[in-house]
Amino acid sequence: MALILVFVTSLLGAVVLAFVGDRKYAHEINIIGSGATFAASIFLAYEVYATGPMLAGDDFFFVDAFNVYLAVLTAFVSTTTAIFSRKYMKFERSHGRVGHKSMRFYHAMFQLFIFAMLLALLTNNVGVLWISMELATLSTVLLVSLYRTPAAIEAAWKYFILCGVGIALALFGTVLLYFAAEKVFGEGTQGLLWTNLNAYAGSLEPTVLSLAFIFLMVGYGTKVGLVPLHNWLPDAHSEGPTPISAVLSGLLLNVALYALVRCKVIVDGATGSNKTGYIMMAFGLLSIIVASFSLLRQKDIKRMFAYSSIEHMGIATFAFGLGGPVATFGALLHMLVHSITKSAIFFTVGHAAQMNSTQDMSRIRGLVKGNPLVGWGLMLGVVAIAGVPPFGVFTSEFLILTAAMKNAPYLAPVFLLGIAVAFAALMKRVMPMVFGDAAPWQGSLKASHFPVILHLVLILILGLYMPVFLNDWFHKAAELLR
Amino acid sequence: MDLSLAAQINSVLAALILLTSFALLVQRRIQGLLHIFAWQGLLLSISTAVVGYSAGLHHLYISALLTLTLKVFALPYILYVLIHKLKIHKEVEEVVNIPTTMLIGIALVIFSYDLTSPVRELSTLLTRSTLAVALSTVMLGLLMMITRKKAVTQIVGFLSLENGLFFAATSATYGMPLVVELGVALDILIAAFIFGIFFFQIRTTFESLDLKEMEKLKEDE
Amino acid sequence: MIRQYYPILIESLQVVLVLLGGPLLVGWVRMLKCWTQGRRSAGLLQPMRDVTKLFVKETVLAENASWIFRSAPYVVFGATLMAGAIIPVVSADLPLAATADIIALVSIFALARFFTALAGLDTGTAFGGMGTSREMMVSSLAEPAVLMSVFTVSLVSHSTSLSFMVHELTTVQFILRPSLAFALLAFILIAIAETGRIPVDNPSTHLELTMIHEAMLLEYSGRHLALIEWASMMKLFLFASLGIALFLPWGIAGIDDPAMLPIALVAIVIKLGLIGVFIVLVETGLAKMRIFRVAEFLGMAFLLASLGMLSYFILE
Amino acid sequence: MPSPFELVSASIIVFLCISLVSAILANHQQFLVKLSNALSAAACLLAAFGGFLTVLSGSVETFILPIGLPDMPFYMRLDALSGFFISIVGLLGFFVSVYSIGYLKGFLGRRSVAPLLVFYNIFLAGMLLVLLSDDAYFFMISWELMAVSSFFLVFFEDEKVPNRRAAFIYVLIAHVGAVLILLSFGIMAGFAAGFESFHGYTFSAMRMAEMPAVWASIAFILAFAGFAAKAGIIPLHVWLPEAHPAAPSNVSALMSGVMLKTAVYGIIRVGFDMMGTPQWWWGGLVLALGLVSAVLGILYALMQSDIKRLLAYSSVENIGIIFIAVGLAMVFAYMKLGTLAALAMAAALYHMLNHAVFKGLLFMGAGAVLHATHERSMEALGGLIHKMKWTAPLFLAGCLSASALPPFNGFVSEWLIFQSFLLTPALPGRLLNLLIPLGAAALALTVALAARGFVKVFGITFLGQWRGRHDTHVAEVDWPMRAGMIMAALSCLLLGIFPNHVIGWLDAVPMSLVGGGIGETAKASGWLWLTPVAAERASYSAPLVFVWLVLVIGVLYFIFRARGVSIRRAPAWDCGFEKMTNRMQYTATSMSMPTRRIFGFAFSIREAVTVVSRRGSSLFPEKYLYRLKVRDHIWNFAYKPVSEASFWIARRVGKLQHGRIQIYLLYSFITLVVLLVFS
Repeated sequence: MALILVFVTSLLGAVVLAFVGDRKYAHEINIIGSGATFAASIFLAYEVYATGPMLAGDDFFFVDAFNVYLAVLTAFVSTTTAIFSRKYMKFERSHGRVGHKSMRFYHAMFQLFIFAMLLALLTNNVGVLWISMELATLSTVLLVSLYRTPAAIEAAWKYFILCGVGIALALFGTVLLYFAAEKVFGEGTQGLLWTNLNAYAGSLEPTVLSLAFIFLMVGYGTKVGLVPLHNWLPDAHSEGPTPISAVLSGLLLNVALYALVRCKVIVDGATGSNKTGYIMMAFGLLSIIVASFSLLRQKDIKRMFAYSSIEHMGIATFAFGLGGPVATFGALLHMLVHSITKSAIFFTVGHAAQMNSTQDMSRIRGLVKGNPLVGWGLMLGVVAIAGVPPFGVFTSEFLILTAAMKNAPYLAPVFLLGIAVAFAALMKRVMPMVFGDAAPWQGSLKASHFPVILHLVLILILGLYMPVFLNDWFHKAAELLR
Repeated sequence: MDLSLAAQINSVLAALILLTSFALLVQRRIQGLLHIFAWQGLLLSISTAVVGYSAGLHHLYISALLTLTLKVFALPYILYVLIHKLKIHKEVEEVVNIPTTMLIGIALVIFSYDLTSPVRELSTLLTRSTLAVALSTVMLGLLMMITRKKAVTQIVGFLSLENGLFFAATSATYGMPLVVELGVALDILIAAFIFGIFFFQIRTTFESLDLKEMEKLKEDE
Repeated sequence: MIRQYYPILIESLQVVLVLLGGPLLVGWVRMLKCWTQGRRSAGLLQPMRDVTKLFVKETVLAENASWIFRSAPYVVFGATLMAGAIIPVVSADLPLAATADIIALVSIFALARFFTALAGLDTGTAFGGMGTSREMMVSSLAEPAVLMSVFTVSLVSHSTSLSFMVHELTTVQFILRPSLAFALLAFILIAIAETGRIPVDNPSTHLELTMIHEAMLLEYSGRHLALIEWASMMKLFLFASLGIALFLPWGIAGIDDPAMLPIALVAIVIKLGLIGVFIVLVETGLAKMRIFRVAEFLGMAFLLASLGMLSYFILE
Repeated sequence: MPSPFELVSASIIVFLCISLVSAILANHQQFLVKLSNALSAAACLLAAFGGFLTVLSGSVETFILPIGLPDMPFYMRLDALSGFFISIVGLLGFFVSVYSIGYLKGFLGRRSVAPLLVFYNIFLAGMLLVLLSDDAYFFMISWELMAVSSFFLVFFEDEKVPNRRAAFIYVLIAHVGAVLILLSFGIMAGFAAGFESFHGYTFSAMRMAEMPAVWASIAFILAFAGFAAKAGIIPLHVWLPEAHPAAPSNVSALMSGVMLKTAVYGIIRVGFDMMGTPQWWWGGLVLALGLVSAVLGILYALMQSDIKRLLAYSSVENIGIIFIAVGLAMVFAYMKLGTLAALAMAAALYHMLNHAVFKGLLFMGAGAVLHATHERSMEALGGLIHKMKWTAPLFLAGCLSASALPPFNGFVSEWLIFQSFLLTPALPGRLLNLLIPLGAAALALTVALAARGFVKVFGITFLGQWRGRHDTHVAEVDWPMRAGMIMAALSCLLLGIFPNHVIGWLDAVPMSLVGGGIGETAKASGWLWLTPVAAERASYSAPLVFVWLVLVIGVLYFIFRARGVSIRRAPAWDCGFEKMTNRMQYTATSMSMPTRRIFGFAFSIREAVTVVSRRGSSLFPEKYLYRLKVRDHIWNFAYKPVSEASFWIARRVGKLQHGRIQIYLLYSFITLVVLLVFS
């Protein structure tokens, strides 16, 4: 029931907004739509929490601890983003950076994007998972190029091509999956249902699956933004409108990683080895190192945080590769806290950029003087994302690092290096932006503080106290993924 | 007809598809590129139909039809129109010269044969040799995207890559379930529209479809 | 009766000894010097006369001198006198000796120096600052050296409290230890520096460029100067008797045998006399060093002392 | 009567509440300064009292706070060790909070003090939490809470770019250190319970854990590196001389006085408590690094002309001294010499207490000078003793303690350390045997140099004449500031005069850690005599020294008074020099010139004399400009290369983001092929 609602609301929202277009209550509708989705997802979560994993729509949907929390997260962040984008986009509109056609397009696509991600998360069909991933990409491509600046178009094009190719490879992987499954389940959809594949993973052909995993890894890995497949990510995040950057790096990366992990489970089940784990660890470490060093020399504020997203996805990937209850727990938690924190950061960054009418960090100064809440929001957000307690990101990094120290101590130094460099880079850049005297050209604006504060409070709570149900979910999910 | 014959036909088609994708690599004129691409689509749909007929799977006819409409008529047409609208001059420009590309391509084909050999051993299908072809088509498509300079040629490469996927989907396995088929087709259609829009945007902002224009976003030295 | 007052008696005897001994020793040294240079000496008591003269003279104070400047002489005198009450001169059995062991003793001298140095800076004159700066340089090298050399002795005698050290050294039969030799050598060098004698410093000069200790005292006069002068004389005496107590203690009366005292008195007088001779020989033989040679001189002392302790740990 | 734990936790809650209130009442500055500081002072007293009781009774209290991860709540534990440190924090916190009431007035009207108050209280709470926490996760949280709050305090005056730079270096090193500690916890937790569950993270589990020697050593090294970074041990000290001057003085007092001690706490906790008995070379390592920091620290201090920088470097020195004692204690503990270990440990603890008090006092004094003159560089100060009648003697008391002169407190602890050196028997390992005498030598040198340094500080700042160009109006600071300093100075004296009571009190700590104590032997021959092991070995009677000095001085003074010879004031004689100006005085730089000559090898010195001459003729120069730049080598040798290297790598990595889409596709392609080949 709730399941249906989740999809209906978002899809309906898309359709309605497509018609509403640029009317002045479009933003409110957008908020209401995502809010409704969020509410529905809460119901869904409640059902799952009450009754445990459930199959629905003749096995087309499968909801368990692993994806339901991601679904709730997606709905939640999209709602707060909608709230943020209300004031943000109004500002952009009034400054003539977007026309009314693009506004219509923006709102519709936003909802469609949410729909695609939810579908990807909740479906049980590996094929449909692929399709919705593709849909998510396509629906955001034109949002990235919304401003029609050369840079924006270039970024969008790269995003489109790279992710298109990546996704295509993922499809090949899926085909191979089906190819292997077919011999067990025979013709038809049965062979694509994750539940079946997981249940009978043992009887699938290992060679085919390990071949398939490589394609899936490269394919979905491109969307996760793992080095060296990451090159689309900084461009897309830095050139699109900020709400889109927020959902891209807050949500889409998570969903892609989710898809990857789902596939990993099957492949591991078939091969019975942890080769996939090693591959993921390698990608994770590479991403951490490259991203953190790239952070050092950034000039564009959104680009910098895009790199930080790569780094954190690397951490999560590494942790999934590491395996074991604690590490997996940490990885799941990390996906959660990273998307909450990172989206909060992007909110503040968006406002900061609007206040100084530039994304060039050297021209942003003394935010606390201009708008204390934005300034402190950015500072605390960065402190949080840099993995400083008592914020939630630290919790996951704590678990992952300690687990790494036990299972792969020789890798811990590399990890440490990455974290240290990233920390240094972020702090070095952010302190002058937030503190010091305000820049003369700094304007004032009506910033939407609510989402930022909400996210920061959440992340703080998650650092100090974890609700029991969340804990259970993570444990269940960790069980599932071992 | 009996299975062996179907298998023979199928492997012949596979060979032809491989040939076409090589042809795409060597083709210098964009017009020709489009024609070859259309041919490839045609071959693809035929092989799908054959597999469907021989294995008696009727939903494969639908996907064959889809392929026909999309890959043989729709997409080439769209591209053709775009090329004319945007007055793209005819020559294809490549980063790596043709012979080298050819050699790399051949190497790739060998590589993918070697790669799929274990799979072929265990495949019980009449179409087992085709998996290698599909894989090499994918690889060649990717190669084409890497070695060409124009947005259009990249798209063509991308589409032929997708052809490879289709080929794998239909002939290596007896086609994916219909839902997936449809979904994939839909995605491709959307993609087609999007790159259509893109061509215009790029054209209006950069006055050309040359990818050299789009190398601004990078880490400054 | 005597028994129960014995500690007090011996202590007061000691204090009196130190108070008088200082000027006398200095007088003796000056006498010897005059003789060696073929001059008529002013007699053994001249230093004492100087001090008393200064006491009755009027005191002139620099305008911007603060209470630091005025209190310094008292602190210096008090500290030195306390040292005098601690170092066993004639008898190892000093009740107050336990107040401060040898480490504390060194830092009591340091306390005195600290205040002298501040006094040098207080008036804000160029020479005062110069004196302070140089004095602190000397002390910052001399203090560790003296600590090291006494450490060696205390390692040998398993104690840092002076009276026990003396007791230990006098009771156990004598064996020649390399560590002690090093320590003694170092100690002599340092004692010269600490008491501001040639070749490190020249107490009888007021030549701006060479003086160290005197430079800090330039502004003093009257009773303040008297106290400081007297204190520095006592210091010479004390270092001499410290050296005696540590390196040639034979003759010092052990724990409660008053009968030994007369002999001890004679012994100490002879020893001090000899030391005086030694000083004079050195001072007439050598010229004063350049200020930065002093650093090397003291560095060598420090090195020797450390070698002493090392050789104790490694060889013995 | 609430239990000590309740007292301490109550104070923590109060701190957190204050910081909240300060955030809310941000626009009632006047009122806020008084209220919040008064409250924090009270809370500090609570905490100090709680800690005091704990050590006194040697009791152990544990508590589990049911938050954090459901499987991993916050464990808390209050034992003698943490009690001792808590009482230090509370004590100094009390002085400083009282002081702050006056000090913060200086900011009113210029800028909002709300952030300072907020983070100040979080900082205090964080330190207490560090000392209370009993599991890895909670420890890390409190540790970073402390670090980050102090980071915000350091650049409270955020317009000044140097402050931001200082804060950046500080937070960076702090964070890296924290991660190192975390890794060491990771090892210990791994051996405690593996990673099938979260139960390995509690310290109690880690105590139980059986570790192979290699891993134990790795864990210790990691933890040591992390804590040393916080303690400011050379070569990890670079943040310290930057951060302490940048921070407001009341904060630098706390940072230098107690925050550094939490690092020592960590090392003792890990080395003695969680690891069981330390291995001998750990002790050697700690000892050696302690020596290096002590000597170099004081040498660098001597070179400074900025009061607060000088004090900061002197903190490096004192931490070094503390490490020396801790290292000795480790060695003795390894050799199962209970009493000696207890002696060294007691010395370390005592010196921490002393350093907390006198360094706090000194920073408060520096703050007072800053507050009165707005001048931090000694070159422009001088003669303040005439204008700041209270601050000067109080600061002098601090200087006397810092340069280890009897009867003040600094002396007692350093005396104890010397004793433990002299009592050292033959040790395992030739290296250690060499290290002991060298250590003694280095320590002696350090003490002497320290005295030299503090003569400089006091002499140049307070004595002589005003060195500034124009004589600014300088007024004595107000009563709250004086009160804070007076209390600190008094405790300097008392801690110096009654060592037996202090040692008897803190004896519970060594008792609980190394299974030995010196409380009994120390006061074996009465409260008057401090005899660490036996009267025959060594004895010191601070009360007598004090009484004697007072007596002699008093007697002489009154004799002269009675004789009533007049004192005449006259211009300074100075060998008959005339026209003395304040520019003729020795400056901080010239004071330290001999040391610069002697120990030149330890610094990178750049001297330059430029002749400014009229009409180009160099014959009649108008004036000589002398420029001197003294820096410690460490920065150039250790840190610059690292940062340059990382930027070099960053440039290389940047080339990945090449801009050409074909290249990107090529990456994907190659990745794919590579993976296919290697599987």
